[in-house]
Amino acid sequence: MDLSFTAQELEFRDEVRDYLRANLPRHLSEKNRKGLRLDKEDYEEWHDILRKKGWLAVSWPTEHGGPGWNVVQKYIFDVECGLANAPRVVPFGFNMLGPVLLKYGSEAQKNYYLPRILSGEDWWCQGYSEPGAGSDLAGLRTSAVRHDDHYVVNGQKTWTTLGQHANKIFCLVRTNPDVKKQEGISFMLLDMTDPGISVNPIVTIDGGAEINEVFIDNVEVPVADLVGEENKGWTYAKYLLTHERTGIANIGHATAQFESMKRIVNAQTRAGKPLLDDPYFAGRLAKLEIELEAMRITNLRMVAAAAETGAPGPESSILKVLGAKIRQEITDVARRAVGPYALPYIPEAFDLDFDDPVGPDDAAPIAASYFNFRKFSIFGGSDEIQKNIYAKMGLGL
Amino acid sequence: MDLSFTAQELEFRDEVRDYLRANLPRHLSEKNRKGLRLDKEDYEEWHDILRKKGWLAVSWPTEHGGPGWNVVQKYIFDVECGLANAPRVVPFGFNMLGPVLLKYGSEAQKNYYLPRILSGEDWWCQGYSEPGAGSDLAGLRTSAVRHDDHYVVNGQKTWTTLGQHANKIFCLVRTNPDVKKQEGISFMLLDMTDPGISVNPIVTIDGGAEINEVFIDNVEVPVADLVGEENKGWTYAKYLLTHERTGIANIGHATAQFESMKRIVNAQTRAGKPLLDDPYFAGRLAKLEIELEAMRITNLRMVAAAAETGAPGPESSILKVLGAKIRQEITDVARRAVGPYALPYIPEAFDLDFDDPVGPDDAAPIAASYFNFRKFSIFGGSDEIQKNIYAKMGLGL
Amino acid sequence: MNFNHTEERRMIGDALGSWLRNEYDLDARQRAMDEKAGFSHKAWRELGELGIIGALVSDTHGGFGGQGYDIALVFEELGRALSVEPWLASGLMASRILGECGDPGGLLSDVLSGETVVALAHGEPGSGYDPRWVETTATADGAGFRLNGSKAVALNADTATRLIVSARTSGAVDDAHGVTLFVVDAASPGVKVRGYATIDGLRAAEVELTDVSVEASALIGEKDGGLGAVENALAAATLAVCSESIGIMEVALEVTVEYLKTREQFGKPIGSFQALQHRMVDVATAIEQSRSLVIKAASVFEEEASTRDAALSAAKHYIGVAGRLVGEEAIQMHGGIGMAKATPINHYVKRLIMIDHLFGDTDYHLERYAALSR
Amino acid sequence: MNFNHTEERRMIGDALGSWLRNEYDLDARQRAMDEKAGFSHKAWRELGELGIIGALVSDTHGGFGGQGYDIALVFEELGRALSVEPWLASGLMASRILGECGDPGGLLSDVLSGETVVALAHGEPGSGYDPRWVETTATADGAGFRLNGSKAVALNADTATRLIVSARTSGAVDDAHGVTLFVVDAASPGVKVRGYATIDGLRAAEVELTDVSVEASALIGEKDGGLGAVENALAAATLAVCSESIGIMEVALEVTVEYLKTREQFGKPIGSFQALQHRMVDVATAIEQSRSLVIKAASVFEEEASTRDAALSAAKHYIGVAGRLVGEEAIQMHGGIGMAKATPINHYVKRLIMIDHLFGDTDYHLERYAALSR
Repeated sequence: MDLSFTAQELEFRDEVRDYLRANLPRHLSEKNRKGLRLDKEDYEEWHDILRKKGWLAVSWPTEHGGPGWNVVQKYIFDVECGLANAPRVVPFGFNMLGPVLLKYGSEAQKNYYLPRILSGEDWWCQGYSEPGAGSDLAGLRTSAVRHDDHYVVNGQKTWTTLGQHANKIFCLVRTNPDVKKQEGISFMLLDMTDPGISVNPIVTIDGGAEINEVFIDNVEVPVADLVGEENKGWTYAKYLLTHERTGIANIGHATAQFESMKRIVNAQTRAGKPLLDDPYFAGRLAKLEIELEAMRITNLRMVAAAAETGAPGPESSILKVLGAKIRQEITDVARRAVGPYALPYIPEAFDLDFDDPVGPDDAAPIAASYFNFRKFSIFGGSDEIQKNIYAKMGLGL
Repeated sequence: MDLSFTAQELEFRDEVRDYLRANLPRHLSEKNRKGLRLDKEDYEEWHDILRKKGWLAVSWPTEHGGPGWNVVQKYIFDVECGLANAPRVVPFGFNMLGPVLLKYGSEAQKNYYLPRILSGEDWWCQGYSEPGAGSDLAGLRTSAVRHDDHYVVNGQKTWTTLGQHANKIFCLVRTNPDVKKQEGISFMLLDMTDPGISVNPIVTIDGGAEINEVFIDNVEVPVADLVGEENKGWTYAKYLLTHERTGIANIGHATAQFESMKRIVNAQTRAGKPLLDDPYFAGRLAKLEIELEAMRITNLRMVAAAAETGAPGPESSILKVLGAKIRQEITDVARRAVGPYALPYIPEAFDLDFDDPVGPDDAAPIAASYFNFRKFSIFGGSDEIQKNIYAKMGLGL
Repeated sequence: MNFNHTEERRMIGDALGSWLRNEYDLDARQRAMDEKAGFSHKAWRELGELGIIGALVSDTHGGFGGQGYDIALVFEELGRALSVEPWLASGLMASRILGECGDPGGLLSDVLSGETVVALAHGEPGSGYDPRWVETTATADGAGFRLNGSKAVALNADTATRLIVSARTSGAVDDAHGVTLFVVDAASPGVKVRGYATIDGLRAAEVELTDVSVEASALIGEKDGGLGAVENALAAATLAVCSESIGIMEVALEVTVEYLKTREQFGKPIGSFQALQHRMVDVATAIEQSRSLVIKAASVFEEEASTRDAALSAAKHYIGVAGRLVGEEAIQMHGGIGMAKATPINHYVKRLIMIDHLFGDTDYHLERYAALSR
Repeated sequence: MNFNHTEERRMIGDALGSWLRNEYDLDARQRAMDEKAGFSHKAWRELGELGIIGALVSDTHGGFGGQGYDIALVFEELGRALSVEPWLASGLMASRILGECGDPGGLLSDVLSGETVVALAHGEPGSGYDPRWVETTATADGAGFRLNGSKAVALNADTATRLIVSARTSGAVDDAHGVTLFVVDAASPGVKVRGYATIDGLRAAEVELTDVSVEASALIGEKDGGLGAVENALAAATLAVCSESIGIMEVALEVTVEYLKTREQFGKPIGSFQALQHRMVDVATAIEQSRSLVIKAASVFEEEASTRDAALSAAKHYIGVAGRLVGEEAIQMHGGIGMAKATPINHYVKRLIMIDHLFGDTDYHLERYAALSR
């Protein structure tokens, strides 16, 4: 039993760490550390930096421009990026569509799309959820009807994260309405610049607008943009959802977020006494730190198992739930820490160069983050769906 | 809005209080206060005392020997008995079968059985649950087959509380196996002295033995001992279970139990400091006291509503769950309070005259109570069943 | 024993309830928030005319109510509508302080009619939730005083024409004795007010006081003896937000149950899934228990401060926990749609959670309860 | 990174596991409990011969293991079988103290073989969970000492032939310095041992010491410097019961899941009800997290005391909470049958819950963790 990384792995970690220290722009890490919002330029700047280093499409094989890392390396990279408050790589092209094309795409699709993902020429978003198909993803209704060499697609997608920046969307669509719902779904690639596609932002509870509704009105999709076989889309969708689940708990980001929160907590006094002298508050913080450390080890155990067996088991569902809960709890403790100063909502304070804060440093986005982070237990398979999965796959119920 | 009782009600409360002060034997209240076990003589002694006063069968009308109280009076009596650490009246005859006979029994049954319940000549127990029919009570299999003027009953009942003291058992039995399960059940009165009935104690997690299995082997039951109509037993069973639910949270006993626990807590020091100086412990105690007070008001609200409308609504399910939880939590705080002294298990310490305790006063039964009290969320309709009911009846889900 | 309000109170509640239902849906609320003041002066005056503000103050102090049950009744209705008008700041706290301490400027009747908005500027950047912690000083200056200090997150202080400012005239920074109250014109030299929206739809402000001169007549109540009136006002406000939470939680429950009944996934209403059912029962239970504690707190509101405050702390602590449960479950059960600002539930949840940050959070009140109940 | 035990440890674990599976079912356990000692001397000696006790002590101290991972591995297996033998008292705490402090009486080899049972008598009626609180005194008496005081809930002290007694030779009642350890013959005049069963199946005793004379040679370790060895032994015991809890919780999960699959109500296995499914996932999650914290605590067990103790407190706190969840849910899901002593689950739950009462409960360890991690 040995919880530490091997010398080789530690060397790799140090390489990543050094690289991030030298190359991660401070204005990006500061935005993340403070919980501020990133814009399109921020993401692209970070993508450009990683691309130069060859670390952008981490799960791709070397022949397509990936670094060829193993499970542990990918995990270490994830964690280090999180700890360094690096922006996340927008996953839709690099970590979702890419692996699907690599496994199920035609040679033509791979040759055309993968380089465009890597170069940033195409910015992809995900067309999975629909207004009527959330947890019941397979209940989707967007239809694709074949006409000669193309499909005509009609429907609506929703919760499309960062869809406002995308020029491409991969969609699950119904190609056969007459069979069991999972068996009539296909996986297609659509062009967002098509006049039949319109995007509406959804303003969220925290006042942010990074998710969208996407309306699809008579959009023609060439048969060449069908991925794999018609009506086999559910298989590809599931592959996408369970791919690379070792990073699902976001331990690096959670740890960085915890450290940011702790910094805020440490700076608070109430009526002349350090906040941490309040035993209830100290207890809250300690509990969370313990839960976080437990999750870190639980995640390592899963990575070690995946490194041995090649694929993470059903415990990735547990980690999804834990990861969401812990990140939510961190925002909860943070909002408590600043007391009445959780109340002010000053939109300009979400900009990095805002220099006239109300209340304690970094207090401005705290309440908004608390509300925004509710999404972690909803998106990517809600807690309820994860528990259904684990009850079945993990416990055999 | 007025949370206090009327002058009349207060007068009644004082009457009950004075009566209990003068007539409740100290050895009985001490057993209850300390959480010790009551034997048959203890119950009968208390029954005798209440019988003399006319307060034994509190839900019966005056013509059958009840006191003729209204909802509020019955509630006050319940609470005061609990606060005084009086033994509970063994409910099976007085508060369960009695009301069923009053509503559904034949004149002959009323005339024969009610006096015998009241006099103590018959000690009843309840034959509802079966090994295969717990939460799914209607799934019971004990069969009763009609032969001329009698039924022949075969089967097994379980979780029969205090069945070892009883000479009578009322049972739900299946008289028609060919219809929807609720529609083939009858309600019958069996004689425990019949040689076909045998009783086995079930030793419980705390080492106690107040519940039993009851085996029924070819017992002949005269048709005269069928209550109401054949195959209508489910209606009577439900009536019994929902009757007099205003006392379901046991607020009086819970409050007395809380006070006993608080007395123990107040006496504890750890490493020279009062236990209550520990903020975590003080917080636990405060939370529980708040929850208890909330439940008291919630219960009063239900009593007031029942007094207006004649019957408690579905919120009695909430009170059942709350009452169980709070009584369990009290034992949990108590076990924490005595620290390592929760461990000793000295069977003699369950006797009132045991005078050589280990550790703090009254510590002996604490851990056993903690385990024993797990039953509160299981018996009488488990938490899960109550939540199913409230989801349907209270929330319309 | 009777859990019905008196006839008179029911009439107030009905009047308020039907006005809000007719005039104050979430769109109207948004328009109110979009006004410069962050609330609707028109609504405020209309509700003043209806007597609702007056119901929050006793008849000896110029109103015609002001008891615990009055506050509970009014704020529960306000919670259901998420009214953003200056109820807490002006309608409740300022009016009760003016009523209790005397009202030399003759402000109270205009406050109760909704004509004038007065705000309480008491909490400070360093005070947390401790009402005794007052660093702001008032030093004698001829016949009057000179005020210096900072006040934090003062509700509606950006719109109020007058501020009730607490300042230390003697004692250590956390002494109960030595706090004095002044009525300060918000336009006085040296008063700097920085207003902002709060995340739950209200307005508040940071108030900087730099050598602000006030005359002796600005002092209200007794010199050095002002804290009691502030604590009384905070007690009223605590009861108010607890009651407001009840209204909010009831709506959250209703809306969520309705959603569970209508939203279908996997071919059936999601409300038919047992895991969600049981969690909704827990939510409903927490609301019933919360309501009971608020009834209790209202019932002892006129008793001595230690009794009153123990009951208030019990309620506020419990609602801090219950509010979080109810709010978070409401969003989780709504799923993605619950995250959208256009979905009504999110406004309710934001207010519900942020009430934990007003007048002492759940930890503060648990600690206070434990101390008061020992 | 590797979460597999070494080959050597796996062999120990397999030997212990298969011995327990073959020789020690719950009936055998009950028979052991029914013996006068409250455990099976035979089993104890056999396991001693198998080397399992020796695995708990380092080679420099007479054993051949004794690291955090050794303790974790052995006690997880013991937890699965609910072994009632004197593992904590004699096998772990006494043996490690003798190893650390020196073993003038030459007891250790007999302790490790299972021939002799030695118990630690350290905790006192007034100490709660604080290891520093020692009221028992040892006063110089010629070349030896005279001991006076009371020791509380000393595991297996009713059977032990020798007791390791801590007593204060200097300092205030809660000083770290000034505690001295003595090996005391249980049959010495003035030693009164009152043994009793514990609710979770073990044995313990109250020990009264009245003018108990011991020779100078009875002192082990350094005069005034004995607390460190006690704290080290308690650290080992804390890791042990955390690991034992993991074994117990795993069994509780397995047994409960199995019950959920087979028990039918309403015409289907109750494990098909979503509310129970989701709760079982919470249970499983709590177990996974507990296991992770125990691995962590084992991994830093040889590091400096503050690092070791922070990790132990994290684990013990968390397991106090998780154990309660797992235990209470296991009974609740079993329904009535879970209340019956004849149902295996109840023995597991009793032990699991009572572990919270050994070596510091969940509150104690949260507080200690918060203090150590600041």
